This record gives sequence, structure tokens and C-alpha cells, in this order.
Amino acid sequence: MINTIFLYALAGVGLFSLGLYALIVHAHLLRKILAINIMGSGVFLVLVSLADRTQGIAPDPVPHAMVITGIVVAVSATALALTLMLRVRSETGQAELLEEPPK
Amino acid sequence: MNWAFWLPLLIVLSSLLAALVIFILPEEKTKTRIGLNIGAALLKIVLVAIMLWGVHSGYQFETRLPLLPGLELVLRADTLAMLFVALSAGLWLLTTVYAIGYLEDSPHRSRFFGFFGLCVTATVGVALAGNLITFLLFYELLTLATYPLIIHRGTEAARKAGRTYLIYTLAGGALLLIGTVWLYTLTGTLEFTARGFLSTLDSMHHPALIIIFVLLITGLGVKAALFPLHGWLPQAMVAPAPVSALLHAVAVVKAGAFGIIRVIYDVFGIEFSASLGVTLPLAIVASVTIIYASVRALFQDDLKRRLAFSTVSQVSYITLGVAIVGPLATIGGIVHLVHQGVMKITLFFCAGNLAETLGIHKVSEMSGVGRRMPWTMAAFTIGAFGMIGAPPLAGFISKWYLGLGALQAGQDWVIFVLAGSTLLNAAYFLPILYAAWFGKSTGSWPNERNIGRYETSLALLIPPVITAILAVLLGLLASVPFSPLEWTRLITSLEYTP
Amino acid sequence: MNDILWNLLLLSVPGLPLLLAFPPLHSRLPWFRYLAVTPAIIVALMSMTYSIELSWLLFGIGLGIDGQAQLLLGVSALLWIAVATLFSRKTSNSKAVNNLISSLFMLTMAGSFGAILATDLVGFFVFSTLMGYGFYGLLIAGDDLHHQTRRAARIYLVAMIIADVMLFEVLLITALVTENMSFAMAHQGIAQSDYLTLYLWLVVFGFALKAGIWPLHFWLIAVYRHLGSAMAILLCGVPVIIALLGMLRWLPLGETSSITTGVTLQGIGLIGLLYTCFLIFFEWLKNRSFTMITVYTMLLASGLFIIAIGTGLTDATTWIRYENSVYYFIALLSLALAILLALTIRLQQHHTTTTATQVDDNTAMWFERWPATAVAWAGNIGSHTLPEWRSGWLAKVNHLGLLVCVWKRSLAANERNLQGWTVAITLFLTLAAIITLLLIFH
Amino acid sequence: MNLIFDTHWVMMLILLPLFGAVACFLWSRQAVTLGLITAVSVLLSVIALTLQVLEQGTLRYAVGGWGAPLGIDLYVDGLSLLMLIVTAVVGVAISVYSSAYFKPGKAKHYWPLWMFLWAALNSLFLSADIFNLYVTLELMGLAAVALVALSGSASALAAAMRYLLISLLGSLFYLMGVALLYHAYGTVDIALLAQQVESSPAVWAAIGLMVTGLLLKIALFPLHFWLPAAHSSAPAPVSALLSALVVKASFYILLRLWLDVFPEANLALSYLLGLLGASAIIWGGIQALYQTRLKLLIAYSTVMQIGYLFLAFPLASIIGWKAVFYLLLSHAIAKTAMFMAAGNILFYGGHDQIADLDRVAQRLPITLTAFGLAGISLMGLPPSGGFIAKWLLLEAIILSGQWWWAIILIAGGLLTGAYVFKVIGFAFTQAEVPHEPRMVPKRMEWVTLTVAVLAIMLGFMAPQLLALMDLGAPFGETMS
Repeated sequence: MINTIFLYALAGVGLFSLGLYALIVHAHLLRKILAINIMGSGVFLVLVSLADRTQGIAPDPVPHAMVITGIVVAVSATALALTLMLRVRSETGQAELLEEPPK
Repeated sequence: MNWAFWLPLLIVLSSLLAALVIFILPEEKTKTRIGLNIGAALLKIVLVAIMLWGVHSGYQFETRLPLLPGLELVLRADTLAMLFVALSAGLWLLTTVYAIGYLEDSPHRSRFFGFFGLCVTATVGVALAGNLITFLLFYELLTLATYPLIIHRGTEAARKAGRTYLIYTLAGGALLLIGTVWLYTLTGTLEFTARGFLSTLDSMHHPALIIIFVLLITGLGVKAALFPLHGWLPQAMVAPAPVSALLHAVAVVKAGAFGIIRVIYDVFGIEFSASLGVTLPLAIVASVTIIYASVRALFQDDLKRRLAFSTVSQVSYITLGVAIVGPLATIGGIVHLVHQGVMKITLFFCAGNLAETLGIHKVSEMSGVGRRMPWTMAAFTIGAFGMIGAPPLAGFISKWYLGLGALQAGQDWVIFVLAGSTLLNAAYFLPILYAAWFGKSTGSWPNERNIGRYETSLALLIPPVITAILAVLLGLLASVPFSPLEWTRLITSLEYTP
Repeated sequence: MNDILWNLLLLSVPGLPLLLAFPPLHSRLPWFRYLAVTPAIIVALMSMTYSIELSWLLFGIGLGIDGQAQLLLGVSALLWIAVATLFSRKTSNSKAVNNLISSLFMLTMAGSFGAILATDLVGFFVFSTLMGYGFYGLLIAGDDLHHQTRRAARIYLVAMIIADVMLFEVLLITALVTENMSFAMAHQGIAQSDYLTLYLWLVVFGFALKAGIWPLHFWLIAVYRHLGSAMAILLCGVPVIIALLGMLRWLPLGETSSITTGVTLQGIGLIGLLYTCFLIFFEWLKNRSFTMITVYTMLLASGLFIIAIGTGLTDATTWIRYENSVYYFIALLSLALAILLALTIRLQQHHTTTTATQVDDNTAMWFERWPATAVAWAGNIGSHTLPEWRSGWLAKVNHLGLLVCVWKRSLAANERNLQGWTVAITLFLTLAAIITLLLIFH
Repeated sequence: MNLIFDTHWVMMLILLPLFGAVACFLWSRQAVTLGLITAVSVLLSVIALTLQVLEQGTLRYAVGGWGAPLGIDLYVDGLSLLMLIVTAVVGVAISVYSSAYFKPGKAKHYWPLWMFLWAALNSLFLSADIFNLYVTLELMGLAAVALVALSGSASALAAAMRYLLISLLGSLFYLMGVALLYHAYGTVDIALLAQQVESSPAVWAAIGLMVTGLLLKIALFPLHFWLPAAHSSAPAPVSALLSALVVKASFYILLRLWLDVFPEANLALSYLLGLLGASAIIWGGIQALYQTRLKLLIAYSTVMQIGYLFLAFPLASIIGWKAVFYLLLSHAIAKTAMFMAAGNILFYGGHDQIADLDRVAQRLPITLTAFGLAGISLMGLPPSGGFIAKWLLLEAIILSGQWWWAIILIAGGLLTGAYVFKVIGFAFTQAEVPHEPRMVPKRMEWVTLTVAVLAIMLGFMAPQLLALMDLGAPFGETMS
């Protein structure tokens, strides 16, 4: 019997993988940042869905607390990433990472 | 104050502290530096003399500091240690005096004398080490302290020599480390004990012990310049003369040889080593080194290079003496530690004098130099004859006991090695003497300078003369109490089961 | 009190020359050469048997005087005075060279006196080595030196070093069997040990090399060809006589018999005698060089000496009877030869010496040429009779020979003409072969 | 005395730098002074905490009195205490160094970030649950990225960006693992997990995710690609911080999890880690040898030294763990000194090309000495912390019978020797100074030397430090 909650979890893992794929494949920094965010959402989805470990009883509150914390972290990380991206673009003229090693 | 605890530590610290102060001394404070150098050297000699007397009267001097759980930093004054300590303390003073004269007006003296002091500290530490880990510690310190001395000149050749030196010695040190740790895991102790501490080990471990022996001896053999690990030594002669003198006579090469003595006698135990069957191969390696290096020395035109190959050859006498299982050979090997030191330092001092005063670096430039610098060349002559083993010089005593020991142990082949070495030594030393005394002088030298009132400055002249006299006295007065020979007899009596 | 005086006197016999070897001392003293001989003469004149033991010196060295030593000391002192007189006439222009020659002179003198007085093996060895090196120095010191003399001196040096190496082995063997190295104790010890034959042969070989006895006489002849009178007298009076003395002292004569060794020695002595006779005959026919004939006379005498030693070894009791006469023999021999040499050299100097240059070419000895000879020999049998590939192989050997030459040339950097090392190697190989054989038999 | 034993130093360690960060931010003109005061007070707190722990044993502190599973627990045992100590020591040294290094314009950004990083590090070491570890890891990462970007050059920004992405990626992997573990056992507390965890597919998946995420952050070969750029383009004090502490923090988490949470018998994984470590040693060493810039050389040296840390995994013995932990400590100190020395050289000559060092090296003897001493510790030559670590590691290797690691260990030591002396060799060549140099403030040189001497002194503190490590028996019960 496929539990709906388990389905959510699977979706979470799917998001995670999708994000990982995008992170590796795309060169543009904005896409990479978005990919990271999608991965994060995937993880949060897994966390929330798996909170319902014990059938019937009210879901465990702890994972929710975790997810909220995680979102806070993710927001600040994204903010930092976006600032950095803008700085990189203003310094190098493009929002991509050059592959060659530093001079 | 507990003298038994503090004295070994003080002996090590006397040069260490001096070195550290010298490091931070500004370059132009020549007087202070000289005072510090000489003062520390004298202090060390006094301390060593006290300890020598103490050891002879049966006092136990021992410093123990915790290093690792179950392992301690041990400085202990046993008879063998005292022999080496006395040698290095004595020759340090002379070399310091010499170096002060030699490096007059040259740059980076603070750095030089700082590392010089460190080098002696490490040597004394090697001598006093009471267990293998302490030995290892100072042994590696010695590598580090001598490297800057070798590349002191900063030329490309010096850098190259330094690099070679490091490759050899660091690799050797690594092998030594593995051997030591392995030994520790087998026995749980590394304490030097007369007649060794391994004979009680289960015979199941004997193959492992043989491998450990090879590891340790290879590691030490690098510094002792055993063939084929000697490659660094002839290159290292680019260093300034006092450094070469110290390197060849006291510090690096001797530390290796001393380590071999320690490992064979106080870790494995000579009788146990013989029963493992490892001494004969070692003796053969030493013999090959003796002959090979002598032959190589024949072909060197650079004086210091020739002396360097001579060192390779002569130091292996020590190893040979140790590897021939028998008390008399042991005496020969150990006493050569001192004798070779005194003779070789004389030779290097003289080579330095020639280079510094006349700009002579090659044997072929030495024709007639005896008339220009008679005192220097007289000292050189004594050193050279000592190396050949002419009686009654110090080298004769060593050869005597080595030969006798070989015969006593039934290893007659060693006689041929000794005879061959004598001939070869004569072959590469006598032409030098011949050229110096009887050759026609061309009248002009490559780079002559007038230093001082005498043939060269007194600081350069006195040390070789003193060591030359010592080389004569060590031979003539070999049987006098407290002579190295008598002291060595005392050491040997402890190493063999009666 | 008297003892102290005697000790001092005895010590000063080798000690005073040794002290006077220091340039600062002898350059300030007048007549120092004669001064150095004085203690020796005093001791030689006082007839007394006395000995001292210097236990603190080396492994313990003994000096002593008895009838035999007195005789030799006296003769040798006389020779030294004669040589000193000859020497002081010819002096170099350079002060440094003079100082050097004087020092070497003193060292040689100290060595010879010490060896005569020594009552133990080590002492004898020490002093005779000192004398040997000193003498080598004297041979080559001086401003204008014939290059052949230089070469001859080098051969002497090599012979001496090899002899010393052998005698060193003798010392080791002795030390192995006895604690006390004095002659008497050593003889006792060695007579009872298994090493007796080895000991005898090493001693005989070592000293025969030093004394230039047939068939080890090659260096002696080479050296003599180009010596001045002073050095010639010194050579026969000091190194040769000391070597003969060494044989007398070191061999356990009169205490033990070794028939085979003795007989073999007698045989060798006899052949040597015959050979020398031939030499003298041819020399007389060819060159009429008085010096060389004198030298050959010396060979003759040493041949006789070897026969005597052989006889002594065959029969101990006979030896005891004529022991003293052997000492007289060598003492007189040295005196007679010295006088003879002095005279002949004087004579020769009045005549023009035209022959010398012709003889020079022969001074390279056969074994010095052995690598080249071997290759030539192989070439002869190879290239004529064998197929191509063999000669190719020979070319390689030849190449090797060339390499040897390169080696030689590289040695020349040290000293122009170092062919002496071929001698060294050959001799060493011979020595090795002999010792190996002896060890096998032993 | 009561003051020491009753105060909650654990909280102080987190709050002090946090307040420091805020203060530096608010009063940016006095940032240097405020930062230094904070640094010293953190150091004092750590000392106090050490005394407290020595007196009372391991410490568990529930923040706000809530307690697990809902509240946050802080836990101090030998492992975390030593990490705190080394952080404090390095932190003070870096603070002193930075006080002279940065120009005022940069300093106002630097100090708050650095204090913030310190707070994150301290709370990371004190965390007793795996989720809290995630949060602190993330905080530390963000602060570190900002510090890397501080110099503002294009390469620094690019390196920072890459570092940020990697860091976030690693954290997310880790968080996924946390989620799985929580699902399986309903707790994130390490101690509780340790009692319950058994081998199961979910646990294995979690282990895989967490280890991957952490390895990314630790930069173990072959996941080290981001490290040299990030560590070498940052300002010197930041490089020191990253190499000495930030990388080590991730390793600390891995160690904690491996020792407490992950079940036994993951033999294959441990061998894999060992193998990667060995490759890192060789690869990092060779790379370092071929670098032409000093800071890159040091950065690759970090890659290499990280490899050593993983040699303990296949050995799985207490002595092995202690060895690598000791290595971690001594590497932290030595690497700090090394980066500081590189900073001095850069400061003085304006470049860090190794081939041109001879002009610079001769004029900075103190710096060069410091570099040499740190190098000795890295090589593992006695007497130094590195030597003790190497000795213990060799002992563990030989006791385990897996002798092939010893070959790697020795080869690594020789490679280290090669690249350290490649630099030091230039100290002795004579060369003229071609241009007007910028004088290095005395403070920077001396603090470098002090840290380097400390790296050597670690060789003489082994008995005490090893005893401290045993507190709470983090590596297992039996005494070695």
C-alpha cells in the first residue's frame, strides 16, 4: 500500500536529485543558486513528510522546527549567494565561474 | 639541586641557549657573539669534565622527561655516551675558535653560529640519548641544524648539495622512524640496555627483528655514509671549512656511526645480533665501503673532496669494528670514533687554512705549499700519517685493535681489508705530502692573502696544531688512564657477557 | 740516582734527535747534528746492560742496551757522524729546505737509534717506521733532483709500506698469542702457537723487502743508481742494517726450529748468492761501475746473511753458538760498505759518468709493464691465429689497457709520474697471494 | 574558585564571540579593539572551561533548560574541549595578526565576520545533536564564504562563489542524511542515536549521504578541487582560519558521527576512506611540489594533510584515532603559522612567487624561521606535534599489520620535506632587493613565530593532551 506520505517523501527525493542535476549541468550562477534552492526544498519536503512516523497520533513537531530553521538558513545563504553573484558579474562581466585555476 | 638530574640537561642546554641567543643577536655585535660562543663551549667542557669524573666514580646521571605515554625523553650518561660527549665538547671549542677566525668579516655570522650551536646541541643529545626515541629526536634535529650550515654560502652548488643532503638524510630518518616504531610495538620499550633488550623476545619475531635491524642500520648508514648511501657526503664539502670539519669529525657522520654502535650493542646486543646473522653482512658492507671510498679518493683533485671520500672510508672502520663480533674489535671500532674525529678535523682545518690563506682548493695546486705554511702542513702531515695508520699515531691504535679483533674472532679476511685500506690511504695521502713538502713551488698562489703575523691568523693556526698534537698523544699515551682507549676498554667490558 | 741518570741517558738516545727535529730548536743550535749523536756515543761507550720499560707509552715500550745493541749503536753513530759531516757541506739556498732536510735527518736518526735500542716488537716497529719515512724524505729533499731518483725513492717508499703492512700483521699475530710484546716473551709465545710458520715467513718477507735481499732487491738497485755519497752511505748503514737487525730480533732464533722454513731460506740465500755473482760479473764486463759492484757486494752479503738465518732456523743450538758473530757481521758489513761506497763514489765523480743515461731505460721493472705485456702477449696469440671476433675482443681488452693508462694519467694530476702504483698493486697482489697460501696451509 | 566552577562557560563560549560580532559591527571604528578584547576573553573562557571539565568531568548542558529531544543540548568531552582550545589559541593569534594586517576599510567587514565564524565554530564543537551540527555547519560555511570574498578581487570572488555552492551542496547532503536518521530513530541526539543505531538500509543511505556531504566540505581527494583556489585567494589570516579550523570542523563532525553514530563493521567504507586519504597524500604532495605560488603550495599542503586524517579509518584503533586527532591539532597550529608567514612575505614583497623568494626571504628572518618551524611540524620531524602524531599513527599502523599505510605515511613525509625545503632553500641565496619593500609590522612577524614555536612545543605536551583526549572516552573505553 502506497502511503501518501511516502509519496511526498519520494517527491522530495526527486526534487533533490533534480536540483543536483541542474547544479552540475548549468553554468549560469543564477541557475545554480536556484538549483541549490530546489535541492533544499526537496530535503525539507522529505523532513516534513517523514515527520508522520507514527500513524494516528499527531505528527512529530520536531521536524517542523527543523524545517523552519532550515528555511531561515537557506534564505540567508541565498541572499549571500545572490550578492556574490552580482559582485562576480560586476568584476568579470559574466555571471559564470571560469574553469581555469587562479593565476 | 639534583645534579644527577640536571647535569645531562645542562650539558645539552649550554649550547642550545647560547645558540638561541646568538640567533637574535644583531650581526655587528661581534664581541658579544665571540664571548657567548667561547663561554658556552668552555662551560660545556667544564660540565662534561665534571660528569666524566662522576661517571668514572660510579654516579648515575639521568634526566627523564615525559614525551608520550610510556615513552620518555631520557638523557643518560653512560660510558659510551661520555666518550662521544667528551669528543664533541672538546672539538666544539676548537672548531668554534677556528670558525671565528675563518668567518671573520663574512656575512650572516649570527645565523651561522646559531645553527652551529644547534648542531652541537643535537650531537650531544645524540650522544646522551638514553633510549631510541630520544636518539631519533636529536638525530633528526641534527639533520635540520646542519642543512643551513651546508648551504650557508648560498651558491647554486651549495643549494644542490643541501638538497642532496636532505634527500638522503630525511629518507634515512624515515626508515629509522619505522624501525623504531616497529621495535616499540614488539617490545614496549626502547631503553638502551647494555647487551641489548631483545634476546628474550620470542623467536617467532626473529624475522621481523632482522627487517628492523636492516631498517635501523640503513637509516643510520645514510649519515654514517655506508656504501652505497654515501653520495651526499662528498657533495656536502661545499660547506665552509669549519662546517666540513665538524660534519666529518664530530657531528653528522659520527652520529650515524654512533647510532650503529648503539643499535648493535644496546638495542640488539652484540651476541644476539651475531646469532641473528646480521653482523657479517654489515661487516662486508663496511669493508666494501672502506675499499671503494679509498679508491674513489685516489681520483679526486679537489682536496676537500678527497678528504670527504677518506671520511667515508675511515668512518666505516667504526662500523667494521662493531660488526666483527669480539671485544678487541669493538675496542678498535669505538676508539676510532674519537681517533678518526681528531685526525680528520685536523685535516679539514688545514684544508680550510690553505683555502683561506692561499686560495688553494686543489691537490694539484699544493706544490711547495709546505714551505709557505710549515705549521699547517706539519699538522696535515700528522693527520695524514694517522689516517694511514702509521705508528705511533692515533690511527695505528685503531687499526691495531681492529686487526687483532678480527684475528681473535676468526675473521681473517678483515686483515686484507685493513692492509688494502692502508695502502690506498698511503696512495692518496702521500702524494699530497710529497707535493707539499718536496714539490717545486710556483711562487704564486691562486688567491694569497696576508692574515696575521704568522703564516695565517692565529685563530686558524692554533686549532689544527692542537688537534695534531692530540692525534700524536692519543696514540702515544693510549694506555694512560682516562685515555679514549682505556675508556673504551671500560665500555667494552660492559657489553660482553663475561 | 744513578738509575734516573741512566734512564735519561737511554731516553735521550732517540729522544734528543727527536727533540732537535723541531725547526725552532735546531735552527738556533750550532753543531746540532753532532749534538744529536752524542748520547748515542756515550751509551755505546759505556759498557753496561740496562733496560727500561715505558709502560705508559703506546702499549708499553721497552728500551734497553746490551752488548749487541752497543756494538750496532756505536757503528751506526759513527756512520751518522760521517753522514752529518757530508751533509753539512752541501746545503740548499733556501732556509725552508734546509730546515726540512735537518728535520728529516733528525727523525731518521731518532728512528734508527730507537730501533737499535728497542726491546719489544712494537717499539721496533714504531722506530723503524719513523726511520723509513724519514729516510724517504731525505732521499727526495733537495732542490735539484734527478727525476730517476724521485722514481727510485717512490719505489723504496712502496716497498717500505708493503713491508710495514706485513710486519703489522706480524704484530697482530703476536699480540694474539701473547700479552707481552717484548722480544723474549713474543718468541716464547709464538714458538708454542700454531702461527709459527706464518709468523716466520711474514717476518722474513717483510724485512727482506726492507733490506733488499734477493729476490726483493729491485728497489735497492734502482735507488742506488742515482744517489750521492752521503745518502748512499746512509742507505746501507741505516735502513738496510736496521732491517737485517729486525730479522735477527724478531725471529725466534735459538729458541725454536723450523726445518722446512730454514732449509727453504738456505736455498733462497744460495740462489741469491749465485745470481748476485752473475750480476757482478756482467756489471764488470759491461759498465765497470764501482758503485753498482759495491751494491751487488751488499746483495752478496745479505745472501750470506739469509743462509745464516736459514741455518739458525734449522738448528737452534748451532745458532746460539754463533749468534754474536752474526751481529759483528752486520756491524762490520755496514762499516765496510760505507767506506767502500764513499770511496767508489768519490772515484766515480772524478771519472765522467757517461753510462748513467743508458741504464735509465731499464729501470722500469718487468711487472710495472704487466698490463701492457699481458695485452701484447694476448694480441700475439690472438690476432695471428684466431678468427675475427677474437681480435675484436682483444681490442676491448686493449681498450681496457688504455683505460688503465687514463687512470694513470689522472693520477698524474697528483704527481707527474705515478707509475709506482703499479708496483704497489702488483706487490699487494703478491702479498695477498702469499698470505692466502700461508693461511691455507696454516 | 567557585566563580570558575559555577559559571556556564559553555554558553559564554558561544555568546562572547556573538556579542563581539555585533559590537564590531555596530562600532566599526573600534572593531580592532573590540575584536581583540573578545578574542582574549574567549581564550580565558576556554581556560576556565578546561579547569571546570578537569574538575567535574564531561559536561552536558541543556540550553534554556529544555533538554533533548526538543531543546538544544551542549556537550563537552575531551574531543570537543581540545577543538575549542585549539580554536581559541589559533583565534587569538589570528586576531592579533589581523589587527595589523587589514587596512581600516577591510577591517570593518572582517572583524564581525570573523567573530561570527568563531561563534559558529564554538557552537559546532559544543553541539550534541546532528541537526544542530547542521545549523552550525551552515553558519560557519556562510561566514567563511564571506571572508574568502573579502579581498574583492575577481579570483577571490569566483573562489568564494564556488566555495559557497560546494558548501551548500555538502550541507544539503548532510541534512538529507539527518532526515533519514531522524525518520528511523526519532531523535537527533548523538548519545541517544549511539544507543539505538543498527545496521539497516536506511542507516546506510544516511551514512552515504552524510559522509559524501562532509567529504565535500573537508575537501578529501578527489573532492578537493575547490580548496586551493579558495584558500589561496583569501587574505592571509582568512586562509589560516580556513585551513586550520574550518576544514577541521567538518572533519570533527565526521569523526563524531563515525565514532558514535555509525554502526560497526563498515569495513569497505573505511578502507575506501583510507585509500582516498592515501591518494590525497600523494596527489596533494606532488601538486604542492609543482606550485609556483607560495599560498597555493600551502593550500595543496592542506589537501595533503587532510589525507593523513583519513588513514585512521581503516586502522580503527584507539591509538589510531588519537594519532589523527593529534595530527589535526598540530596541523591546525602549524598551518596557521605557515599561512601567516606567507602573508608576511606577500605583505613585504607584494607577490608570492616561489622562484623570486630569495629577495624577500633574506629580509624576513623571523618569518622564515616560523615557516621553517611550521614545516618541521608538517614533515613530522621531531621534536614537534607532527612527530608525535606520526609516531602514534605509525604505531597504530604497525599494530594493525596494515603496513602499506606506513609506506604512504613515509612517502608523504618526504614529499612534505621536499616542498618545505624548496621554499626554505631560498632563504640562503644572496639576492638584492629590487624595489622598495613594504615593512611588515613587527606584531605580525612575532605572532607568526609564536604560533610556529607552539607547533613545535606540541611535541612536548603529548602526555597532557593525550590525557585530555581521554576525557569522556570519545574513542572508546579501553585505555591504550
